[in-house]
Amino acid sequence: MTDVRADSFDAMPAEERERIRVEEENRRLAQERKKIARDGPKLRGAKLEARLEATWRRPPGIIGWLATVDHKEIGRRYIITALLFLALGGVLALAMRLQLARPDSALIGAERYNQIFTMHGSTMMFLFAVPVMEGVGVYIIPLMLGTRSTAFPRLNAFSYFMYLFGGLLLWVAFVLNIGPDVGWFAYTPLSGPQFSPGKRADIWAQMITFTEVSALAAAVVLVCTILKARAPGMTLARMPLFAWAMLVQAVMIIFAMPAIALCSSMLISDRLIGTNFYNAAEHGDALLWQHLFWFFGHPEVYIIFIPATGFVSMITETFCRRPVFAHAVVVLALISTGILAFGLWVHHMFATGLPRVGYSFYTAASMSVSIPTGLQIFCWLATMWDGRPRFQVPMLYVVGFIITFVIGGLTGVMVAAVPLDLQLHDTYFVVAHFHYVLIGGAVFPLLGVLTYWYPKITGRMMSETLGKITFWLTFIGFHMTFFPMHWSGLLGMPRRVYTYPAGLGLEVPNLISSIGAFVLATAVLLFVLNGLFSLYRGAIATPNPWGASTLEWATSSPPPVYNFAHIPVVESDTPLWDVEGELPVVTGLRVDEKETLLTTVVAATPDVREPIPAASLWPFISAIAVGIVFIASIFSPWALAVGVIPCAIALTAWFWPKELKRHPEPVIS
Amino acid sequence: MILEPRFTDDVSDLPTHKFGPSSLTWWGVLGYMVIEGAAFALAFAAYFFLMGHEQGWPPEGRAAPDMLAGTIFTIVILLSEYPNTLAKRAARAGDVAAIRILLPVMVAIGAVLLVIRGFEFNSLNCRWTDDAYSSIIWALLLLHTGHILTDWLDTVVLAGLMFTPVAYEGRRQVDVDENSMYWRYVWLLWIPIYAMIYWVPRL
Amino acid sequence: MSSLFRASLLATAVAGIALAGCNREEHHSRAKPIGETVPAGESPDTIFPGSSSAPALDPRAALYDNNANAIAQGQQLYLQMNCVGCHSHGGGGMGPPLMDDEWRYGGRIDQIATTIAEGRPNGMPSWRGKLTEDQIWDLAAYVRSLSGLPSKDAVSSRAESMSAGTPQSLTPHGEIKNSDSAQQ
Amino acid sequence: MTWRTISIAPILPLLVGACSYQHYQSDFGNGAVEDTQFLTLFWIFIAVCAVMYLLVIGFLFASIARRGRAEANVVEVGRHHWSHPLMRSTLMGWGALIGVGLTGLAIASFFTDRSMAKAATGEKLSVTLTGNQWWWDIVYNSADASKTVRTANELHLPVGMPTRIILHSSDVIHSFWVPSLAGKQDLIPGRENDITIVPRKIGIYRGQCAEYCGAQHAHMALVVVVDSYPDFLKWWQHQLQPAPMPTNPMAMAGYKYVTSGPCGACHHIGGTPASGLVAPDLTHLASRKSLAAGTLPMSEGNLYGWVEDAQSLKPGVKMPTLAMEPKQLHAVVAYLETLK
Repeated sequence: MTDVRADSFDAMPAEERERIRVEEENRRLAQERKKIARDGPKLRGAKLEARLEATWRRPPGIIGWLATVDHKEIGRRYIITALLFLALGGVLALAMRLQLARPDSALIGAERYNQIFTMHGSTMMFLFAVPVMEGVGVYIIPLMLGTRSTAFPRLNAFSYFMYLFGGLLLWVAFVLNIGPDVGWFAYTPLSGPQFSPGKRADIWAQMITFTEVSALAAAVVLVCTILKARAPGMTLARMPLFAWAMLVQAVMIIFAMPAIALCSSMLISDRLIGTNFYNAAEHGDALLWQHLFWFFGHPEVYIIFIPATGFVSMITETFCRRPVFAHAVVVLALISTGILAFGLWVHHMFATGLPRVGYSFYTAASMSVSIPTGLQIFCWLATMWDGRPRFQVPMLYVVGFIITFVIGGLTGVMVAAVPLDLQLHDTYFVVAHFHYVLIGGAVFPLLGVLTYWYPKITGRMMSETLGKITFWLTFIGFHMTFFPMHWSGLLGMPRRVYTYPAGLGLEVPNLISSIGAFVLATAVLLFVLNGLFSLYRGAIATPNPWGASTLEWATSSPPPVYNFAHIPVVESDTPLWDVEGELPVVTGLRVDEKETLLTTVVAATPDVREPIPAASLWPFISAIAVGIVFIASIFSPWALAVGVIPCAIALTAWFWPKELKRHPEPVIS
Repeated sequence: MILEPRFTDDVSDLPTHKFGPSSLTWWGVLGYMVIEGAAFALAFAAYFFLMGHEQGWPPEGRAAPDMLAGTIFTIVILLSEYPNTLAKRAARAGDVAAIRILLPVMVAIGAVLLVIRGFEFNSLNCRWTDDAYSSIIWALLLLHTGHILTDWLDTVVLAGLMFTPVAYEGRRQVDVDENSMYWRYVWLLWIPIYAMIYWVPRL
Repeated sequence: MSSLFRASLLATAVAGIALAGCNREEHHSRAKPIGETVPAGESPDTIFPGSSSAPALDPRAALYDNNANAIAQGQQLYLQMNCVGCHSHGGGGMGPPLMDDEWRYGGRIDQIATTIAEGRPNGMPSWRGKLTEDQIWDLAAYVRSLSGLPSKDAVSSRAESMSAGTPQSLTPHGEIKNSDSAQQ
Repeated sequence: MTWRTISIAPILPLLVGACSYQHYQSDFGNGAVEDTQFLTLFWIFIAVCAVMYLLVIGFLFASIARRGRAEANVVEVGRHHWSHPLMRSTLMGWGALIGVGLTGLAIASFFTDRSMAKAATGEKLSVTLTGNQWWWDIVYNSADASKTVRTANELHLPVGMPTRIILHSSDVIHSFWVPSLAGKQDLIPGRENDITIVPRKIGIYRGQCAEYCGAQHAHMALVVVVDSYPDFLKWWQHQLQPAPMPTNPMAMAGYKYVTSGPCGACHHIGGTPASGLVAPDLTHLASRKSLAAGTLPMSEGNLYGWVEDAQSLKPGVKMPTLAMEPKQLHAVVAYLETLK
């Protein structure tokens, strides 16, 4: 039979032969598919974990370090790099406070001080606040959702390297005395071609391009992970509040960051090839910059604050031994804060002479955004009222957060009113306001949550006594630094002045602020020491040291490379509290290749088995190629035209499969 | 004390690829489409913001861009939807032979469009340094050119990949499906830009 | 194609550029006035016909040539001192054009500074005493940028005013031709 | 800053002496109708915010110190969802309270805005203020062109009469702000903003640029003198007079240097050939209370310091270092002091 078929085979047309060949290949692959090892009752325990470890481990050495796609390693890097930039920005803040401690002080010259306050603002906003929230999210979300990796892990690695190169660009330029000196907001025409000669403002604008590409990439990664990779059974209603916070934050980044991408590119083109977007003499408008910048600027501060509300919810839930009161109200408050944040950017421009009727709309909008946050605070307090709060260090930071942030929120309501804002805008009163809502509102919860998840990340507990000392020092240092700024603002001290004359009554508040700044600095130093000290001396952490309810505490501390041997199943919104002894799991994922489970968006029913890409150097190489093109495009517009080629090559190699042959089940090598 | 697993059900027979919102890359492509949409929406807002300042648009007697190149471009890009839809259906049907014909056609159409776009840049009757009007028009055209160029390069790489044996894997057909979805987005965005560059100055 | 080659060269030498940028951005706000290397009284005879070799460059040139801040100050002075009246925005009018490569009295920065300080026949007024040395050198730096002589990284692409011509950052790198048509 | 400025600085309050220094440049100066209305609204906001804050902190400390709860770490399965039945209605109440509070504050702010606008009608005087990098160019407009006055860095306002200040900028964005009088308005190139002030109290106030405008943003201040209406008219007449010709030989030598030398290229002195328009008008320099846009109080020592080496007092300022011999410096300062 076969020989008859053989000679008639050659006579058939090409498509016919192709079809038959493909069918035979399909049959062969089906056999091989049956032989694939999968986890389950037959393959479990230490044997399974050993094989999973071998499959998921990244290549060793520096190549492996650069090629890793493990969300935990990338998350750790994000957090450590962001904390380094926090320290650098903090040192700049100390320099500013030293200069402002005394009137007419000659410690730091005008140009140097202007560079320092620009670097302080840009570093804190773009290189510390957003990336550290991304870092914590990238590390914790996959664990909290019960999956083995984020979506698009290579894009995640690329996002970290772009963030790192952006930070290096800004700080190397600052050290080489070509750092920006136009403020973190770079209003035109001061940042325009005529009044900012040289490459200072270009370097600021290009740093924005780097960090916004990184934040957008990380946002897409987080949205896809939260929507598609949740554990079976974790419906949207059962999703933890921190996952809701990161989802809202990521969607806000996707809508807000393009605004600054557009206006910083328009600024670079104005400065490099002579376009006239912001040139009032050639039909442009200086306010176009302010509108586009603040359309991004205000959502940016909520992008920093909303993950912090997620932190507070998780800490309050765990340390009050009960789920947050009115879960749905907190989720709706998060979503409405995210939406409302896009409608109030003009409150930064009350003094620019726009029509007054428009201003009253923005006053109302700016006030209304405090309602959802007010409800959230009520829900946390109600959780403490009905729960059994244990005031360990993370919970102390939540109490410090509530005391501090509500003051910042109320001063925010004050500057929302036009007649008040015309006196308070661009004075130290506003400096006090935004430090209350950014340090009080985001850094306090961040310190709390770093203490809370430290055992999960490192396997060791941070010291409780040192933690309490650090908290009180932070709290006192913060209020000593920033409360007097309300007073110096009301006494008429404008922002961004490198000195002030004696005799205006500003000496006392500025001196107190300067002393407080050093107290706050020692507190942050103490926190870092506590972190480093506990790495080696800290008590060994059990998988669930705080007795929390979310899935990240269901795996070991620190978690294995593959996070979960079997993908857990969720049956309530506080899984670990409602499980009697045994964790329900689903089985059947491959063991010889990296694979995780995708579930449907709303009901989280198992949907698709998704292969996870292997570690690869290409994201790092692509980041270098894109980075060089960005930096070279400061010096010549041709760099973009020439640079597209290396970037296209690197990105194609990133996507191109290693061996061009079919596998029984798809593998991303 | 890690909890003992209680085995509920087995997912080994789930598929490894699906079309539409069940696929992870569909959400990734959607994410980037929203990002670019936000950027274009803000560019449109900047365009009308700058236009709001002027009595005449284009200002003081500058000629509006010539229609020829732009209109040809629009016709060709709208016609390209036909092979694009065929490619999308072929991808859903898993018909690799058809894909191997249609993707090179899309690559060719993309190349033709990029050439027409070159003529469009010449027919703008202004240089980006003249005034804010010329700057924003050049910016819009350049942004959309970037948009076409990136998707064209995607299609070239994907077409190359479809000629390898890997083409028969389901995930690659999902890629073709999503690339067609993205191409629809490219010409959908072109319509308002076309109106703003060629028609609004003539109102 | 040279600029394409130059762009790729730029892409590889980014660190070098950053270091070179050190003095491009130098803000020497001249807390103390610069020592007078050239005695103010006697005007140096820097006009040298094409054949003889040019004297050594004035040491102050390094402070002003290719310095972004000097060019920006010069740009503002160019408008404030009404140089536009005769030279318009570099295209020339009553005074000779400054955008072309022809220099009757020398295109080096110290020669331009001397032209501004001493004045020239046929209508160029002497600004010595009206402008300080430092302002004259700023103006000289800007005048050189009108014809694309300094590096592209130091010049600004446009002023916050009506755009007079193609941005300096895009004009090709110029060179100096000593024009002998001084008699016009 | 050389030791000279540090030694001079403490003299400033003594010089100002007249009004206590607290309200020289502070929101509580209450020097104009606008600032009074700001203060009333300010205290309303403080009161409402204080009440809300006490409620939150009260609830916080109550829930911290609440006794009678099992401290046990045990989480009763199923029970932990229980909440106090009143909590849900308290949540609604709290939301309503915030809504009502904010609506009240918004309405109060809206009415304050309207009353400020109403007070600003019927302007008697119009002044054009042009912001430059780091000084204020002030022109008192008048229907009769010969009556317009150009001065710099010092604004005289008649008490009780609304004055409309038209705000232009010749370079970057600045912000006109005299805290004791009224809120701030930006000076934006390519736009014309304006602010109307109705001074209430005679006195000397100080304002400062409130929008970051470059190297010397910190030293872009202006002195505002609120006079009675007769004094104001006397000041205006005096400003219309050209600079008097100097009599003594030292001032004469200074006059020759200033009008023929570099000063005339940028500065304008009425009645002399010095006719530059790109720097502050010096016709009545010595009558002003401050020097270099509020950086230094007006005194002979400061005149010497400023003319001789402005860069060391205000690094980056557009005034060049003139490198004069001491003889010339004495002559120039002697002449400048005659420009009363």
